[in-house]
Amino acid sequence: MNEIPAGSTTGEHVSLTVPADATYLTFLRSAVAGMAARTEAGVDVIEDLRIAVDEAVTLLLNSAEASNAVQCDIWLADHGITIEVSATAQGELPGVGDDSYSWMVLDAILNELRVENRGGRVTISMQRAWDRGSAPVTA
Amino acid sequence: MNEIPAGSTTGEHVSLTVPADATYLTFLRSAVAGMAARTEAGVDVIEDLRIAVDEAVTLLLNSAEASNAVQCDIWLADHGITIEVSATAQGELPGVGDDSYSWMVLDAILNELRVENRGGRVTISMQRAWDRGSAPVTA
Amino acid sequence: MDIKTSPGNIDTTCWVTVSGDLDLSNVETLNEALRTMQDAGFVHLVVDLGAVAFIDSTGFGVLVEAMRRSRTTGGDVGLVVKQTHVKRVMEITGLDRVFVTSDTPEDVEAQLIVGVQADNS
Amino acid sequence: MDIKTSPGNIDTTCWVTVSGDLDLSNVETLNEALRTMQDAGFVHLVVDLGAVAFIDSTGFGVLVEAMRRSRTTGGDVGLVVKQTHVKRVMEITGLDRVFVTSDTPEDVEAQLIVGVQADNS
Ligand SMILES: Nc1ncnc2c1ncn2[C@@H]1O[C@H](COP(=O)(O)OP(=O)(O)O)[C@@H](O)[C@H]1O
Ligand SMILES: Nc1ncnc2c1ncn2[C@@H]1O[C@H](COP(=O)(O)OP(=O)(O)O)[C@@H](O)[C@H]1O
Repeated sequence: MNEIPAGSTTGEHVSLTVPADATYLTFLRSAVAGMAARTEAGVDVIEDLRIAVDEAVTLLLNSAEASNAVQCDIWLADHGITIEVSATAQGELPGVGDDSYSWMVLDAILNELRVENRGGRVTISMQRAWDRGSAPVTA
Repeated sequence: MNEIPAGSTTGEHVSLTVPADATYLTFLRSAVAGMAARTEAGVDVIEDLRIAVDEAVTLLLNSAEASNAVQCDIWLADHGITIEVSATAQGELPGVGDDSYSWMVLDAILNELRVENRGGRVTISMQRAWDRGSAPVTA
Repeated sequence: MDIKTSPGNIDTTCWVTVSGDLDLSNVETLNEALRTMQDAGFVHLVVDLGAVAFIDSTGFGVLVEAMRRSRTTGGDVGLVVKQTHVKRVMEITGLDRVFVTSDTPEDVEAQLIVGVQADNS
Repeated sequence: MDIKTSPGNIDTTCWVTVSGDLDLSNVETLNEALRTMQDAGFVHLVVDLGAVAFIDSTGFGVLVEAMRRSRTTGGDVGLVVKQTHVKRVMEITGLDRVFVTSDTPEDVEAQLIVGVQADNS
């Protein structure tokens, strides 16, 4: 297995801001899949990342103000991808860190998963490495 | 022909920041096409917008610093779309406003086309309406 | 997302074929389609996810709700599942032990009719 | 983008079939492929754009350069064009009057061999 893809994508960063509207989930899933396709990630990993951004943004949308925007940042690294999604949320984010099904899925498919709430702005940070088995590496 | 699409997309805004790298042209074309597909724009208009963002960003890339980022903003309005692409450019942007083929194409397929250079940051603003013939409405 | 409904092999059963992407933006449409079929008297629903390109936990949430409604009337909801990534989400959430599943609607319907219960242990 | 080359019906002619997206990120690959065929002695090039999903003025720039090189040796470059949006860009830039075009490679090759010139007036 190659250590680094032929055209190294290390350090590439893309940032997307979209309306806090569920009809933009497709847009974000496609963007994340498009970014992952630039790397050595296999189809299974790309599929997992599609689910990851979707579940995370769905959590944000459940409490984001409708007038708001969701930001999605994607960084490509040597052996993995980092995705950060954030929005201004109203109160606590339901389903985060608890035993919600969204969280269960996120926790299973990612290597790292973190939530931060700074002054009402909630950020979900996710990391996934390429070279791991189907069971997650415990963070 | 419908005046406003069923689910009005008026005022929706998406912002994308990508590396100043030609391998991101596909990403931007897909993003613009995806946005346009949310509206009542027909396939011909969507195809024109794909070309528009590609030609405009190609102009920017010809003089953008490689370390830089290209920003692409897309606004949906009742009867059209506005796309703005910008980057920090080195010196004058070659091919802008002159008789380059890129410019010729942009000028023909858009309703409005403007270039601004503010302190080394070049912005190309483009507008396209849905309801027009194949000949451009003179701006 | 596209939803098609057709009568099953026996008249208490309905097949619901879903295709495309299923997420927060359109789960309510699926929810209403399933409710409509249940209100029309169909005891068993065979939901065919074989042509679904994407489904997340919000999508499964609607299927779980429909399953609960059907079970209160002695019926059930079974799923046609083919894609590895759909199976994967079901395994992670434990849904593979909640739903009767198979890779053809005929087979799911047969299991529902004879009253096979998913292994809920 | 994918490029395939194959010999034409006569031995001074080569067919170059391009598919996928053609833009600033990969025009140089096409440029090299066309140069290689010209260096190998092919006088006429039939470039088949029928399966191209996207092409912009950077892509056409490379085809214009190739056409200039071929014409200096008494040859020419002809294009197979089918898609409306490709024709549209050619009309806007006037390229439809520069290149011999048709919707089959056989027809483009036949025109190149008998020395048909595009209407350059
Ligand atoms: N939205 C969902 N996404 C994924 N799995 C779900 C969802 N809703 C319910 N489930 C799964 O269905 C199982 C059965 O649901 P239910 O009978 O309601 O059990 P519980 O009493 O644990 O909620 C749950 O244990 C869970 O694994
Ligand atoms: N990159 C390009 N994109 C579109 N059209 C082009 C491009 N390069 C050249 N052309 C077209 O090809 C025509 C012929 O090219 P050329 O023989 O070089 O003419 P000119 O002397 O006007 O440059 C030009 O008039 C122009 O219409």
